[in-house]
Amino acid sequence: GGVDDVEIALITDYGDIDDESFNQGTWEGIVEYAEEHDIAYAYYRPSEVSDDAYIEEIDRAVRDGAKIIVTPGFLFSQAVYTSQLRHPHVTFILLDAVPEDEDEGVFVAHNTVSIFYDEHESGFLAGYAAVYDEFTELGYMGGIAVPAVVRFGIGFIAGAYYAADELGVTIEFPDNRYTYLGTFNAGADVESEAAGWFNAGTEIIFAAAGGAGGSVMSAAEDISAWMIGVDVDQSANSDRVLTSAMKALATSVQLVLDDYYSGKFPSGQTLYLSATEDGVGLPLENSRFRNQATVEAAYNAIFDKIADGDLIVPSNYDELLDFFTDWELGNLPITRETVGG
Amino acid sequence: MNKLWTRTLEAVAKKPNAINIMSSLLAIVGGLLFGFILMLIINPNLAFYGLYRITVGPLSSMRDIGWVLRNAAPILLTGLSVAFAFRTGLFNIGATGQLTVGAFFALYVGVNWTWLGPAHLWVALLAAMLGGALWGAIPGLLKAFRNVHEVVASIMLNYIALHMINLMVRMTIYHPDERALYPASSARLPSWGLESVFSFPGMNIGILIALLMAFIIHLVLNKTVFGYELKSVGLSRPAARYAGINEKSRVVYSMIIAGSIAGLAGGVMFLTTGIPFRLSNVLLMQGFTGIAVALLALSAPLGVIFAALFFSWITRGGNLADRAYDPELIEIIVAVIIYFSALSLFMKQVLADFVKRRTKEDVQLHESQGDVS
Amino acid sequence: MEYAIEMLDITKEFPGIKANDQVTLKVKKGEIHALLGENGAGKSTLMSILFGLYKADTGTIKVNGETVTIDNPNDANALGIGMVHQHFKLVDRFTVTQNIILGYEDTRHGFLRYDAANEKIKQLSEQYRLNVDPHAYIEDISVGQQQRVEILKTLYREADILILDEPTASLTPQEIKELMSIMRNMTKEGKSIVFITHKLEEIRQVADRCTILRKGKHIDTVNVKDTTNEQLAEKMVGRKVLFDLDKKTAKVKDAVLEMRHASVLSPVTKQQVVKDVSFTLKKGEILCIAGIEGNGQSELVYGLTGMYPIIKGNVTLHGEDITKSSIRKRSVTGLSHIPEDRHKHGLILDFTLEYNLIMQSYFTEAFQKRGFLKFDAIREHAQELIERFDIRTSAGPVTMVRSMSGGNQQKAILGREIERDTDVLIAVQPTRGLDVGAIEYIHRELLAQRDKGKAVLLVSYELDEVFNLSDRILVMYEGENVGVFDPETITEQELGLYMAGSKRSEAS
Amino acid sequence: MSEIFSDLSFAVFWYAVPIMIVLLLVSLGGLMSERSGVVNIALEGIMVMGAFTAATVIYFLRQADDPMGRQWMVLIGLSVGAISGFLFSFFHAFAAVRMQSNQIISATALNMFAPALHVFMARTYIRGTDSINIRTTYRITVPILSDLPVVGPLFSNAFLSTYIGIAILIALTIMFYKTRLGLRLRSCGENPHAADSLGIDVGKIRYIGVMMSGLLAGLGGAAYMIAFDNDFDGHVLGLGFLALALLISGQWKPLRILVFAMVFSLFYVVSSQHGSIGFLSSVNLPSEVYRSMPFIITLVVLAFFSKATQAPKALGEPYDVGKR
Ligand SMILES: Nc1ncnc2c1ncn2[C@@H]1O[C@H](COP(=O)(O)OP(=O)(O)OP(=O)(O)O)[C@@H](O)[C@H]1O
Ligand SMILES: Nc1ncnc2c1ncn2[C@@H]1O[C@H](COP(=O)(O)OP(=O)(O)OP(=O)(O)O)[C@@H](O)[C@H]1O
Ligand SMILES: [Mg+2]
Ligand SMILES: [Mg+2]
Repeated sequence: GGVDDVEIALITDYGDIDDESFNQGTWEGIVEYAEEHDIAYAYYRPSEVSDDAYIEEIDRAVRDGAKIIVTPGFLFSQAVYTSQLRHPHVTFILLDAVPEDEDEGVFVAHNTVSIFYDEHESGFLAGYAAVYDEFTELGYMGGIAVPAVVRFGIGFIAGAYYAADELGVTIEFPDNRYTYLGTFNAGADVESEAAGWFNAGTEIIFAAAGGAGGSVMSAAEDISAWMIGVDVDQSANSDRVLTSAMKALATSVQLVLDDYYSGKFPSGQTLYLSATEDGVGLPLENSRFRNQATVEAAYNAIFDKIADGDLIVPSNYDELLDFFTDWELGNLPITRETVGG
Repeated sequence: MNKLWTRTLEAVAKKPNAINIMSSLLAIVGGLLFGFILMLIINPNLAFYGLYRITVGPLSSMRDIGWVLRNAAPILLTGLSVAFAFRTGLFNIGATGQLTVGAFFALYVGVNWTWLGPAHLWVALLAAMLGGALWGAIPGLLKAFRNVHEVVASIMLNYIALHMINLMVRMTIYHPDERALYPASSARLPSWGLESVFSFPGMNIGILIALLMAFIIHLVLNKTVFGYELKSVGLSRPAARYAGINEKSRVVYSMIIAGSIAGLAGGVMFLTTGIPFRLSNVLLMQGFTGIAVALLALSAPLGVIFAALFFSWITRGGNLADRAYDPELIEIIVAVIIYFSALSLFMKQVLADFVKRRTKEDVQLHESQGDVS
Repeated sequence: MEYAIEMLDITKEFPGIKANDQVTLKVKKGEIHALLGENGAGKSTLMSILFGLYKADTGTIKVNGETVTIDNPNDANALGIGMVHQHFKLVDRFTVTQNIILGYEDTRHGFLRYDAANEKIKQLSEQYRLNVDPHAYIEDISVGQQQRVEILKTLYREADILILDEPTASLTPQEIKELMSIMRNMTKEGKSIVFITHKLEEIRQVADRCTILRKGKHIDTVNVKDTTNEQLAEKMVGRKVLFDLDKKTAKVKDAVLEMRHASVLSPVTKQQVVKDVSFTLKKGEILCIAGIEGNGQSELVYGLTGMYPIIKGNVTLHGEDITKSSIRKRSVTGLSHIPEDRHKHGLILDFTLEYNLIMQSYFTEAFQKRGFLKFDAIREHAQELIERFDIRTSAGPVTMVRSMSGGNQQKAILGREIERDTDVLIAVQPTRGLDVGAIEYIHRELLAQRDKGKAVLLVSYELDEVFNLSDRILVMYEGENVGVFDPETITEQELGLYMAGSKRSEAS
Repeated sequence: MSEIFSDLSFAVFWYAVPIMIVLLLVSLGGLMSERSGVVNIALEGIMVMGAFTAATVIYFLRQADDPMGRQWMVLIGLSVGAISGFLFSFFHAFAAVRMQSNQIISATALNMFAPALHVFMARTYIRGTDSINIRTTYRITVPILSDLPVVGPLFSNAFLSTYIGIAILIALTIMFYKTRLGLRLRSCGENPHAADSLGIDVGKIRYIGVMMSGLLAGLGGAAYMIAFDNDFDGHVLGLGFLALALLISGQWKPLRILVFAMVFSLFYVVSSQHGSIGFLSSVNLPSEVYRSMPFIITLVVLAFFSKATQAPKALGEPYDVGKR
């Protein structure tokens, strides 16, 4: 069949490459890099969410000549585990997960690298910046309580209260302003829920909820409140996006691609990209802070602290509790049941 | 030759089923033709390749056939569920909800009750049916005793199932990857060697279970007293009542059975690994596909087998034609096929007329020959 | 002499049957022209063609001498032809007015003008003494009134040629009398009427001339005065019809079915429609429940058979109390039931004949083994009944019942119920809408059952049927038993008084 | 107390009303079709079609960087949605009326067709991806009216579709009960043989019924997309089926449908805003429970209040003259 060859392939877990999240970020990275070095690239949509379908799609990419296959999302752990062994001459970049088999356990083969991001740091920076931008009533809406989403939330809480303590202001971020929507899909119910919060005084919502974030955006627009995007820089989607808690999907993929083509592929490694590696952060240039200067200054300072390891951001509830006691942030108003994870 | 042709036509003309089947086939051909034209319009150079992939692709390797069979299993069951309900005068638009509940019951048992040993899988499957039955019973009871329209009840229950099962999964068998845990190995559908036959790891005995179910339902509907009663109620409630049939209880039973079949679909789908039961707020589409399957099969249990296989086959073809044409194109084509099959009455007329004409002509032909000799 | 209608050499073929074959019908201005024929003779078809519902394959139609084409009811209306259909064509959930104006509405600024319509309807219904309430909903009024609404439809459209297809089939004697006088009034106004009926007496009373059809063919057109009922019947059926059924004196034996002070509640109207009725049914007799339709007869039977609940009193069958038993229980204990509504209750129209013939017995050893149906037995059983009750079908046991003619559908039910050979046979309106041939047949069968020592409970609204068959007559009025009488001693007039409620006997 | 009131009034006027209007429009569509005797479970698909076309035109209009006022784009979007729904439903009408085919099959086909077409078109011709993004706020505040005492809230931060919807409800109800078309439409759903015998063209009336339902469902789909799904990806999350449910719950009567639409959307919104409505915000149930609340409540209501069904007597029967 007259279908042209491919060198770099992206496989989507589900949804499309415009999910304003994982697929999109990764895809943009690939496109930019490939165009630059003009390398053939394409993306594949599996027929269903199942290991078989993923494996098959990977096989197809290989058949089409793919040398590097990028698989964003934890749903791929089994599929990549299997494929890295079946295609030893193909390179796999697995984001947010490690190759793992039900029975055999974890194994990152020589032709694979898996990349994790310290979402909690990203969330922390978002909360910190928001409070420095004089937001005093905050809320968090996660999609579903998957580890990454939980880490975003925990970081966000920590950052917000940490900043409040620094500034000596009191903020409203109660238990019933932290929730998981139970979905990553946009919908009237999500928009309505967010609008409800805004109407009841919440000034800004951090939405780590994929497509559902779009509904929070709509609500923010309707009521001219603010929201914080996630994963990728979402400032373009709406002028109600204050900033975005990014994971440097694009850049990290590009880095690894670069390594690959310059023969320095981090074979068999598992990378944890944090502030230190510029793996997470906020897009200052595209942010809409009301007091840009102050926030930027504060942001850079705290960012370096985290990057240099002078400030350890909590990544689960226990650490969050300790974080509160260590820094004497008073008692944590948000319960373990609510945060979960 | 001509004679043979005529004789077959006559045979067809005599058998209404044959006419039905032929009209369904006609619909399929029409739909594919439409699709081909569409492909020509969109991208002429790939059209033939596309058509080839769609039609022949799914049969080109054992592996592909394996795919077709595996994905046919759940829609065969949901289709069966809908068809069964139709035959008893009920529209089971709630198959998707029943499927969801069935899936949860199956997974709950499959994950936790490992002590069951060899019985584990079968108990899990029964649990699936139980869950579906439960969810089917509610609209059945509501219809029989509070005369709530089953369509309304089912639609509402679809959403209730969707959300409540998400909650149940979160509280009981949650895996942090936004899904339910996979069942213990003792509760996974075995492949009885089918895996190697089709060289397809995802292959299992799900399709066999579905086929078995189809035959059972066929028997129940057409050979048993119970089936006779159900059909009576389906065709005329007052008459059934006059005949001393407790039509209320029959309505409930029939929804329970329909539900349990759809529930079983949930078990067959998810009692395996590699296919995550994901938390989502979108209804599982297998339930709705079931409606189309049932209708394409004119609600005949055995017909459902073929309808389901066809659906799975064409869908597979769509995925194979991917990168030449978007798989959505196939969904469009399938929709068109369904639409044409809706015109079956018309098709039948066409066929019948055609058959008549052909046979008439033939007769005349023979007569004239008779005159000559 | 001028004709209002001339239908010449009309032929109409349906798949598998010639419903009309070269039929000719000529109706004079201002006459009442009867159309007579067996079930399935093609009467309705012929009239449907005249009214533009069907299109004739061949033949010509003239109205007032002009050759016309009638493609749809509108054309018919335009030509002043109106039709009252055998099966009423009314919208139950509409008011009388809505039904009448439908398709012929008068609007102002796009809005319906009910007020004007109501007026015109009032005026018409006074002129012809139809007394119907324009505001009443069809589902709330009696069959007789519905009939008159159908007539009003045609009058409202100023039709001067009326087709009445079996208008009397479901009317009470009183209503029939009224209808006849209405028809006479209309002919006085110069209208012409085609009158389809199976009842020779009615023809004799109103019709001037009569055209007879048999199996789709025109047999004869006669002056009613110059012909006897026997002649008419013979022309129609094609053989002699014996009107006097040689009815032997009943050999009454012991009681089987007893009802004591029973009251029945209608789940539909939530009304107590049968009040404190008592009677005893003995073997070897035909007890006939007479009365004007709607006085609780149907509900009484529903109470007996268990389709409606009995809220007071009790019923015993063979001395066994069945007041609370299920429908199934009663039928197996010995009740057979020929229901009033053969399409709603009696048959499953989309089942085959053989399936319909086991409706009451599919669960017995005869037809099932360990829950599986015995198809051979079912087939044989069907063939037997088809033989014995000569049920005419196109495809034997596998005929879809829907496609069978009314008469044969009724025979199927009769056969099914009689063949069960129970002690009690309940028959409600068993001959409604059937031709004299079929009626004769059914009457004979009922008598035969009685002579075999069965107890027969017959509900009928037709006095001649009542007198021809019954050994005792129980009259119901407003849900109560107003007296039990001996047909030998009581006169029709006297019975009429009881039925009308103007007389009660203490004997009950 | 007053705070709770303001919370509620916010919930009602900002969200319950727009959602109600969408459901109402679509249910009324169903009404037109089913009262004329044709089952229409294609509402879902027709909604998608309406939303898809509306999104497309607005998307391209916006390419030209809001050449006109937003409400004009909305108006055009709604019209296009309505028209496309009207045309799309022709296929259902043709199959169900002209071809006398099973009315559920052709509807199912439409339901499968619309989302596929959306994704296909969106990917191949519009944006290269599943969804068409026209995100911005389309709410409107009518100058003077919004200051009125009681009805004020109805005119601030509302959607154009709200007023259109209300207008349609009134017009339709009158048409339905007071005009010739209404009478004929209903007669075809109750007893087509009667209608036919009175010279009414049953086929024509049913075509009108089905295609009007298409028009309304398309309009409803567009209204939904504009209000709540600015990044439209070819799904209306079963709203069409919900509307069908409301139609049946409302016993095929416009005003009862209105009542059910109100009740449902109220519970829908209140349960989604539980976190921010005074007294409720203290009750802390899992979000899934809140999400299923409106459906459970509706079901319970039905269980207690549904009596003998008022379904049109001839609903779902293809009309053929021959049948006796
Ligand atoms: N629409 C139809 N399709 C097929 N056959 C029909 C149709 N209508 C009537 N017939 C057949 O044509 C014949 C004449 O029917 P028709 O109703 O005219 O008889 P009829 O004289 O009115 O009988 P009855 O006294 O029972 O009303 C019957 O055999 C009937 O089965
Ligand atoms: N005979 C009449 N005179 C005056 N107005 C009438 C008449 N019949 C009906 N109407 C009016 O027509 C309108 C529709 O009445 P209709 O009885 O059809 O409503 P409905 O039966 O309640 O409708 P639905 O079937 O939805 O319940 C009502 O306003 C009613 O008042
Ligand atoms: Mg919006
Ligand atoms: Mg007739």
